[in-house]
Amino acid sequence: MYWITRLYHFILPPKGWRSTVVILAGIFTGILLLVIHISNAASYVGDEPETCTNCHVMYPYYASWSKGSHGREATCAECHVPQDNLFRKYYVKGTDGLKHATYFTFRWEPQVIQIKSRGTGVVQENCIRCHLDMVDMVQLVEVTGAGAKEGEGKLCWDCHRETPHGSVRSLSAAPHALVERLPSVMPEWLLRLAGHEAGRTTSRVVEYPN
Amino acid sequence: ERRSEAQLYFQMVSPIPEWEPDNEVWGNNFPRQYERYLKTLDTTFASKYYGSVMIDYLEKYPELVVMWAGYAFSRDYNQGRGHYYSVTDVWNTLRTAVPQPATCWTCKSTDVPRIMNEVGVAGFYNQTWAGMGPNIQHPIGCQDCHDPETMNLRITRPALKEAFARQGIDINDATRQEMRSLVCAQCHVEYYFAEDNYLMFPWDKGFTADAMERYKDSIDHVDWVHALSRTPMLKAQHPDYELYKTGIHAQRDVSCADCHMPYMREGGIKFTDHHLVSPLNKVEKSCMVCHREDEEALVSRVYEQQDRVSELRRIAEKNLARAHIEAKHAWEAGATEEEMAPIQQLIRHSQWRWDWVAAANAMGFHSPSEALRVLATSIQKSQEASLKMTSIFRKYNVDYPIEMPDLSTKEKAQAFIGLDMEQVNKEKAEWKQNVLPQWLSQN
Amino acid sequence: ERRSEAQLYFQMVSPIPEWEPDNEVWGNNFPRQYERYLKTLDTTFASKYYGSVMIDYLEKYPELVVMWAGYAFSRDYNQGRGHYYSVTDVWNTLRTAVPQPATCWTCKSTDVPRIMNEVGVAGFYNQTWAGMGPNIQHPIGCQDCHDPETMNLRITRPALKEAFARQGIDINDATRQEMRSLVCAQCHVEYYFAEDNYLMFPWDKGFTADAMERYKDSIDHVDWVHALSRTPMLKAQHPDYELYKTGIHAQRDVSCADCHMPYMREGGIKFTDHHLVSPLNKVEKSCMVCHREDEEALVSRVYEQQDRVSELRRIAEKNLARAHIEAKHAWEAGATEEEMAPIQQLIRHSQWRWDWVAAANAMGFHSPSEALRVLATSIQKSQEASLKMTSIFRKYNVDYPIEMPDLSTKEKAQAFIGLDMEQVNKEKAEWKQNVLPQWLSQN
Ligand code: HEC
Ligand code: HEC
Ligand code: HEC
Ligand code: HEC
Ligand code: HEC
Ligand code: HEC
Ligand code: HEC
Ligand code: HEC
Ligand code: HEC
Ligand code: HEC
Ligand code: HEC
Ligand code: HEC
Ligand code: HEC
Ligand code: HEC
Ligand SMILES: [Ca+2]
Ligand SMILES: [Ca+2]
Repeated sequence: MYWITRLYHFILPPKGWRSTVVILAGIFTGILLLVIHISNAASYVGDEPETCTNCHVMYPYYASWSKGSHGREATCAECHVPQDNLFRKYYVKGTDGLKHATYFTFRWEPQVIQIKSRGTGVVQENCIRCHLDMVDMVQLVEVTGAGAKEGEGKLCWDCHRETPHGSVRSLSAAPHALVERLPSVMPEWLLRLAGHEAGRTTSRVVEYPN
Repeated sequence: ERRSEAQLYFQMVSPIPEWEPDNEVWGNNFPRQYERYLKTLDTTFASKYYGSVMIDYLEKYPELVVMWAGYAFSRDYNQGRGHYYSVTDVWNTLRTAVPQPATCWTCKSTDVPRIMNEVGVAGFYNQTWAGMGPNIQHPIGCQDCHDPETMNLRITRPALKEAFARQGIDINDATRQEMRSLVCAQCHVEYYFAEDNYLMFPWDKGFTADAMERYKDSIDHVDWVHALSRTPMLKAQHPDYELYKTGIHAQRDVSCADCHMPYMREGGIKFTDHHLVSPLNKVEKSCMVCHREDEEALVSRVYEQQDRVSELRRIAEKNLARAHIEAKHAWEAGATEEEMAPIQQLIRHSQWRWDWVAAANAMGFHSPSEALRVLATSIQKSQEASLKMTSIFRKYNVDYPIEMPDLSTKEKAQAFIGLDMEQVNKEKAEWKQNVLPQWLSQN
Repeated sequence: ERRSEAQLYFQMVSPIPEWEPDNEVWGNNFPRQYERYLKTLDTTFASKYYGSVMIDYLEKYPELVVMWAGYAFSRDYNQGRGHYYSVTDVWNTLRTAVPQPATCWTCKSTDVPRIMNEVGVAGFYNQTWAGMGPNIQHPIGCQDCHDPETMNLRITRPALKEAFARQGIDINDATRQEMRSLVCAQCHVEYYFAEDNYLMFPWDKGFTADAMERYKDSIDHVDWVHALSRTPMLKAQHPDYELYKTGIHAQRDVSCADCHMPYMREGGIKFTDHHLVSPLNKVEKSCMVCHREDEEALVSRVYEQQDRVSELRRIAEKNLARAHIEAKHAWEAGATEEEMAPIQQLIRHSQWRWDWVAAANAMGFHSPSEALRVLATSIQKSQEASLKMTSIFRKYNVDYPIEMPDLSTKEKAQAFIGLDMEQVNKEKAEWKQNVLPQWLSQN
């Protein structure tokens, strides 16, 4: 009890400052909550791939994953989160989640997101976990994320370069910026009546009078 | 119509008139692209061999002065800068102190499509450079690559369309990915002036150095007669598109825009980076999208390839300067046209092949192995020319080896070929003081 | 622990003794690998330039005969076949009809480690080829690359270990991925015989053609003196590993085994394909795992690169044959050693550089741009030699150009350099009838 009182008095700011501190703390808590809210960090607790797409920066990865064979068989978390024990699972999930949320909120993300070394190790483990039967007989079974960095074997996706996100990857890898205008479905005579030059939109070349 | 939804994004603040040359007007509608476009004003970036800084090629490789004796390039030749400088640099270059046709402006300004629409294509080409001057006010920009109504990419320079048409290809059939290179191929290509200074691309027998050489031989094309070797020479100009076409990236459908105009994101909006510049200025956005190596590894691979090309390039230049000077001595000793003809043919082809790689930007990176192959054949041909000339020296009793002049600086080389640079510079200064201001006040 | 799981698989049906040369004994434990290994017997596959078929290089490129005048290679030189033929081909080649050291066997048989263990390394090298012959019974196989107890990869040829040690590198520190190339680098490398025929790799100044050239010059190494040009020559032999090291695949950590021994699948089990052969024989397993292009696109890119290298290679060969023949005439006209020395130096370096690319397998594919660069410098040097010789012909009043003999076939070329092939073939036939059967009956 004594120690609790001591602690209470220790953190308690000096008299004149109390209201300021309370207000500041309130602001910070508010910002924190806002950040958590905006980033939907809470959804990280689950395993649904859809939660990853809370952030539009994850769209290209979601898109590439969902179109491949793993899109039917393996969720994001099954690759990107440790599956060997619960403690590690939630530790990695938690720290990664907070980091991503922070980066996202402050727009720190680079154009080309690259997996970090811890993440590499986790994914490699998971590839082997699922495909153990297949790689059992070759040295691949011993390759780890850290080992591969030192040249101790190649990572699975050094060869399987398109698995699962494809080899062309960036935040803009699935661009919808410019959608080409398709030829009009309206009959040409109608367009002409309306004052449009027929076929105009498909021409790629300017014609000059000569 | 449901489709119009897709166009929502392009609802313009203020519609852009057809033929609008002013980039600012376009920029009102597309501030992101315009802002990045304005970055081409920046001349600070420098890589190992390129960048946006000015590089005086004649200073860097003085042999070029000898190789271009009798041609305006021996006065002045610089590494290109950003699109924003396209008109300024044409004003500045000493190459425009000799009479040039209006065709020179074709690849330099957004005013060109407008004027071509007014006076016709041939009508544009057959004017003079100086006569057209006052009409050219805007540097390269939106109008050159875009349809103002839809913002679709489109070809505004007829030479490209015509070159494809001669091969039976309708450029309207180009895919969208192809268009992302073809808009560049309007300008970043080898060209020549045909009758009445009509702009032509020499692709009728194919895109390679060898095929274009055959084509130019077949029409007896001559860009100038060399002042020392009296060879009917060819000049190659920036065959960027053609060399790129032989490389692995083109084969894998990577376009110019993929590397030089990568997508970028600002907030939730993706757009094309209109800061056209060396990709080594933005490796992360450009190369790393496809290559998961770190920046250092990627840049060092580029330099490694460029170093190889540079090594051969320098050999070729030394060979060629020597061959021209030897030929001069051969003529002076009394060699006949008949004796010199096969030698001149070798020099012509050798220099063409060297130029085909040297004039192309990127020091061969766009297709390292083709660049090296072509340079190697250039080396072989110029040495074969020197070899043949030894028989002439023997016959006419000229001491061999021929003593070479000091070509260690641009000035020495220009003095050697008898260029009065003081005069040339003076004329340019006068022109800038007297004529240029009038052009500028026209608009 | 996962490790032990992995090792479970390696519980051998019958343990393999240390130094076991017989592949069948290993094969009892590892039927999948052994079965595929036996496929190296197949000689049907042919690609554009390589494959497992026999290709008579002298027939294909008759200039080589002249380039190797005075050296056993001018008698016989074939494109390599599968590992299974390594011993047979050494028996067959006409190059072993001249006296050779036991060192020749080093890269040909699983018996080598066993014998080296018995008589020591130097003790092995300083015997004769013929003396060692009866002990060599098994072709290249498991023993050469594997530890029989753990099946880990290991280096069995001391020359590789020693070459790295001289650079201060302990090959025991090699990573797993490196080992997947280093086992090949035991044999697929440039080598030379030092004192007492000790096998050495000339890497002390670096791995490139230029660096090895400097190294060999520095120790005044001479493989043979050319019979026509009297040049102290260098022979390059299969610098596969060294050329590969300069290429993009090595830079991206792709190993020899990744392409030549890709994984294959049998049901749910993955294992390493021990059918060592051109990857063009299995593009789908080899290249296509990393490159998602169709087979045709990949193969055509390989051929495109090879065609470029082949073009320069042929130019270099014609230059070199000419230079040797010209030098012969120069000597005959009375040229002095002093006059010829700089010319010989150019010929020596030119041929070394040509050979460095030509002797390496894959026609440059392992590193196209380095191959092309090196060939281009070869071209430059041989032509520079010819150029210098014109002064000699002039001085000694020899007609120029020198008339070239007909080198259109291997036979004509061999006749030109004065090789009595009938005699050589007869001797070989006799040896095969009289000596070889004794060797075979020893085991
Ligand atoms: C709050 C927005 C957001 C959400 C939700 C999100 N991400 Fe991310 N993610 C980011 C940002 C921003 C980065 C870039 C961070 C960096 O470069 O370090 C990133 C990077 C990554 C990386 C590579 C960097 C590393 O640490 O290895 C992986 C893998 C990843 N995310 C997986 C996921 C998965 C799986 C989910 C769903 C469980 C997910 N992300 C949900 C924003 C998010
Ligand atoms: C089959 C396993 C697997 C699944 C399922 C998977 N990923 Fe990945 N992910 C990988 C691998 C492997 C990499 C590393 C790629 C590299 O470094 O080239 C990666 C990398 C990433 C990165 C970093 C970008 C990069 O290129 O390094 C992000 C972000 C990411 N994944 C998000 C996701 C999201 C979101 C999902 C689900 C929608 C998902 N992943 C599902 C295997 C997987
Ligand atoms: C959760 C389990 C799981 C994980 C983790 C996993 N896989 Fe798979 N993988 C599968 C299943 C199931 C299939 C079969 C899918 C099918 O046949 O459609 C498959 C198919 C494949 C295939 C063949 C089809 C293709 O898409 O190319 C490859 C290659 C592959 N996986 C590699 C990897 C790699 C590399 C990783 C790690 C980056 C990985 N896998 C992680 C379950 C997994
Ligand atoms: C694979 C990527 C890639 C592609 C595709 C590509 N380039 Fe390049 N380009 C480069 C690199 C790398 C350089 C060298 C930059 C340096 O050395 O600073 C370069 C240099 C240039 C330069 C000189 C830049 C400067 O700084 O002066 C020009 C001009 C150029 N390229 C035009 C083109 C055109 C036109 C195309 C298409 C026909 C094209 N490029 C296609 C990567 C590419
Ligand atoms: C209308 C003609 C034209 C078009 C179209 C054009 N260029 Fe250029 N480009 C030029 C000219 C002219 C210069 C040199 C300007 C100068 O030096 O004054 C140049 C310079 C460049 C440079 C050098 C920039 C620097 O910083 O040194 C790059 C890179 C480049 N262009 C790439 C491209 C690409 C990629 C495209 C197509 C997407 C393209 N260009 C389209 C005419 C054009
Ligand atoms: C087919 C298009 C085209 C035509 C026609 C053309 N140029 Fe260019 N010009 C370019 C491109 C592309 C560049 C930038 C690339 C480079 O510098 O290699 C350039 C660069 C330049 C530069 C800046 C770099 C330097 O060389 O100093 C000048 C000046 C120039 N051109 C002048 C001229 C003149 C004068 C003519 C007429 C004789 C002309 N151009 C005709 C396309 C063209
Ligand atoms: C040298 C050629 C070139 C010039 C000059 C140019 N653009 Fe572009 N622009 C492109 C290319 C290439 C694309 C990509 C089109 C595609 O992917 O289909 C593009 C795309 C666009 C888009 C579509 C959205 C996007 O970002 O992808 C807009 C809007 C645009 N440009 C505006 C402009 C404006 C405004 C200017 C003048 C300031 C301009 N452009 C000058 C080549 C050019
Ligand atoms: C849109 C995708 C894409 C972009 C952007 C791209 N590349 Fe590539 N690159 C490829 C492909 C595809 C290959 C062929 C090899 C393969 O299939 O993996 C390749 C091959 C290469 C090679 C091997 C060829 C050689 O010459 O050794 C290098 C190096 C390289 N790229 C560097 C770069 C650099 C530097 C940039 C940026 C300036 C770049 N790439 C941009 C897709 C791309
Ligand atoms: C990127 C894939 C790749 C790598 C890595 C590679 N090679 Fe090759 N190799 C090839 C190709 C492709 C050929 C040409 C085959 C042909 O033309 O049929 C070839 C040809 C060969 C040949 C001649 C094959 C024949 O049919 O006669 C030999 C021997 C060889 N390589 C050895 C090696 C060695 C040793 C290494 C490592 C030091 C290596 N290779 C690394 C792809 C590779
Ligand atoms: C003990 C020496 C030795 C080792 C170790 C060795 N090779 Fe060879 N290799 C040879 C010899 C000798 C030949 C030619 C045999 C002949 O032609 O009789 C050869 C031939 C080949 C061929 C041509 C096959 C064909 O069908 O034409 C290939 C491919 C090859 N080796 C690749 C490799 C690779 C990859 C490795 C390593 C994984 C390797 N070799 C290790 C000595 C060796
Ligand atoms: C350092 C290892 C090494 C040494 C030492 C070596 N070889 Fe080889 N040999 C090879 C390799 C690797 C190949 C296959 C690659 C090739 O043919 O280029 C080969 C191929 C051969 C071939 C088949 C192809 C042909 O050239 O006809 C013969 C025969 C041969 N060697 C004979 C010899 C003789 C004789 C000697 C001694 C003078 C010798 N080897 C010394 C490694 C070696
Ligand atoms: C020219 C070198 C070479 C020869 C000869 C060779 N191997 Fe291998 N072997 C390898 C390489 C490389 C690996 C892959 C090892 C790794 O990735 O760590 C391998 C792997 C193996 C493995 C591990 C499982 C697998 O498939 O990856 C076994 C078992 C094996 N070899 C058995 C044999 C047998 C049996 C022979 C004789 C018939 C043999 N090897 C001959 C180079 C060789
Ligand atoms: C050195 C290259 C390499 C590495 C590293 C590699 N693989 Fe593979 N993998 C291959 C090749 C080659 C095949 C195709 C074999 C065949 O089809 O015969 C393959 C096939 C597979 C398949 C079957 C694919 C199908 O289409 O059905 C799976 C699953 C797989 N690998 C998983 C993995 C996993 C998991 C790892 C990492 C532990 C891994 N691979 C590492 C080269 C590699
Ligand atoms: C283990 C993976 C792997 C294997 C197996 C592989 N490559 Fe590559 N390849 C690469 C990488 C990595 C690059 C460098 C470009 C990049 O980063 O994408 C490359 C580059 C290339 C290039 C571009 C360089 C050039 O010279 O133009 C070609 C072509 C190529 N590979 C062909 C092949 C062929 C053919 C094979 C099979 C004989 C093969 N590759 C096997 C990974 C591989
Ligand atoms: Ca520039
Ligand atoms: Ca072979």
